[in-house]
Amino acid sequence: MTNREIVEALVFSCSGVCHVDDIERILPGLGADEIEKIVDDLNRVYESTGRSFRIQRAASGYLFATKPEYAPFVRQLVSPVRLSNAALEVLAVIAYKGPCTRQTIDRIRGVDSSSSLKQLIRHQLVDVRGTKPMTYSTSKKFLEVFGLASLSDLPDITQFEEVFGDEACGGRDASGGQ
Amino acid sequence: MTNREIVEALVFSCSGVCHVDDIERILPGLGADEIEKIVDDLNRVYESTGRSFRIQRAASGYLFATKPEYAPFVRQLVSPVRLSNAALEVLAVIAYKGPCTRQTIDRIRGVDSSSSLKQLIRHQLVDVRGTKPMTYSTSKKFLEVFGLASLSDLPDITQFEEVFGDEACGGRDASGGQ
Amino acid sequence: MEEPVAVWDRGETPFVVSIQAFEGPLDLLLYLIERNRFTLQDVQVSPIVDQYLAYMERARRLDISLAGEFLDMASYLIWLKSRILLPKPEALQVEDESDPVQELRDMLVAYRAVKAAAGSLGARPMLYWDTFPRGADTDEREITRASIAPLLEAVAAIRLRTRKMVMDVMPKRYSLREIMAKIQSLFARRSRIRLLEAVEGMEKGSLIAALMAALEMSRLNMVRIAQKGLFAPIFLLKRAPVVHAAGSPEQGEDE
Repeated sequence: MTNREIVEALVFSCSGVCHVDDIERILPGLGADEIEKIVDDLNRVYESTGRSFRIQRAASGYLFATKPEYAPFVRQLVSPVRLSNAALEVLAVIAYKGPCTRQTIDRIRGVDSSSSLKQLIRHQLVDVRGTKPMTYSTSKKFLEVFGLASLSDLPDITQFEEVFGDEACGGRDASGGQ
Repeated sequence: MTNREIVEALVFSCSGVCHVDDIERILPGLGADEIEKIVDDLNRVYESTGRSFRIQRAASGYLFATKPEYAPFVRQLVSPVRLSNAALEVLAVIAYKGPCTRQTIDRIRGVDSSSSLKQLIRHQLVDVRGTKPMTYSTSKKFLEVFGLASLSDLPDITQFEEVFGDEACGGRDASGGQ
Repeated sequence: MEEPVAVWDRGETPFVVSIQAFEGPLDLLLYLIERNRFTLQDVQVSPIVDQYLAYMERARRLDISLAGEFLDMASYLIWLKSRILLPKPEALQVEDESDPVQELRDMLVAYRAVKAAAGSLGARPMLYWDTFPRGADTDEREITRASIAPLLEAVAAIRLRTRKMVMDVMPKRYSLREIMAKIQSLFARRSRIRLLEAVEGMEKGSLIAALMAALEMSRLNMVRIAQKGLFAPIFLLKRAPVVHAAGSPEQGEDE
């Protein structure tokens, strides 16, 4: 029995993300680099044998997922999650700005964001922290859903950062007419 | 895109059994016999390429499963706690209301909660105390799982009105926050 | 946002469509600025304000109910324009050093960045839309992510449901058995029906009864209930006789 087979079995049995930590715990001696190599190997096999799924990187581990071309069929079996533009905007504010209140999100977008927030919370893409005031942050599932290893994987974060700094978005409540 | 690839993608995305009915619905024109042939084909490919999983026949459909020889490894994976919405409701009542009886929970929810309670006790998220009457309270594991230091970290119910309040529940979802 | 460009020039009726195309007043302002070929750095405020107000006026004439934010922005813009046009009293000038045009510009710059970021997020392949993980069909929530949000939602769900129950006292009686039989007969030809198909007329009571029948059938493992999201149509999927496979054998019976 090879490590490759076992890694495949482990990732396969997780519905959702299989954490690298868990693989290392179950197969001591196998490092993160080797696991990555094994995953690449497996994906090559899937590609060459015409499998309709592959292993993708997700947050702190790996995840088996169907390839995009089969989505029209799978969507008929599994409730798909479609985000509105408004929800994507709210998600972008939270992802780039970090934990923030609803007031901050509303101010930056210039509109009420509660129904979008609710949608994002329902899909577990946004987490709530229960202090006063309540703040919202992106969840681990957000990383999984968008195929990111961490928030720093978001493209062009520096390009957005300058306008997201407190200078640019702070203190406009009074004059902002909202 | 072949039917074989699509069938593979469909069975793959089911957590349990993928019903033959569903496959027939999504791929009209494909009969049960053909589906069976496709599954046999796929299993032959898995066998010859050394995959650690295969598709099993189940009463009304098919299901993906890892091969038995990998069970000792797969068993070491900690399966994440998954709760139904009903169980989450019961948990929320106990967390907010404090130690309470099943009668109280049923009255607040307006439905019978016994099977959800069992599920929560099995996951050790709820402790049982007292005999007559039996009362239920959240456990230490509950705090761990939800990342709380104590129950007082739960947000005040009035606080999350901003997202889950009456207005937000009024169905303005489609327009996404306007 | 291409479509508003087209509809703006085509007269009033298609305009109805276009207002919905904007996420909010900032989005509309960005569109107007782009349409006038201004950059954010050298926006001429007056024409933009005039066009924004013209937009609001047309919407008002067409009796479109505008979100409050659009009207708030309109009054802000009127104030802004008056401040630009009127000579400022000396005293105020010294006291208030803020530049309202710069503030508006900052607001637009920040929002434009959010829009761009949202666009780039939306362009990524998304799990549960483009790709699906193993076992994507489960309805149960994974709670090992240290988030209390599912708990808060549960509280909201209880409140919503119990309030409804108090309100909808039904004088008419419905037979669950009858409705279940009706659902069964609908299943004779199809394996998937809309819940609404089992509803007699469109009375609320009948809808509730149908839902209860569906829940009972779900409890008996005769159907699977599927809904893509809050307020989306509810579907009933025919379920074959009980199977006990590796999946999730015990869903809460009291769902």
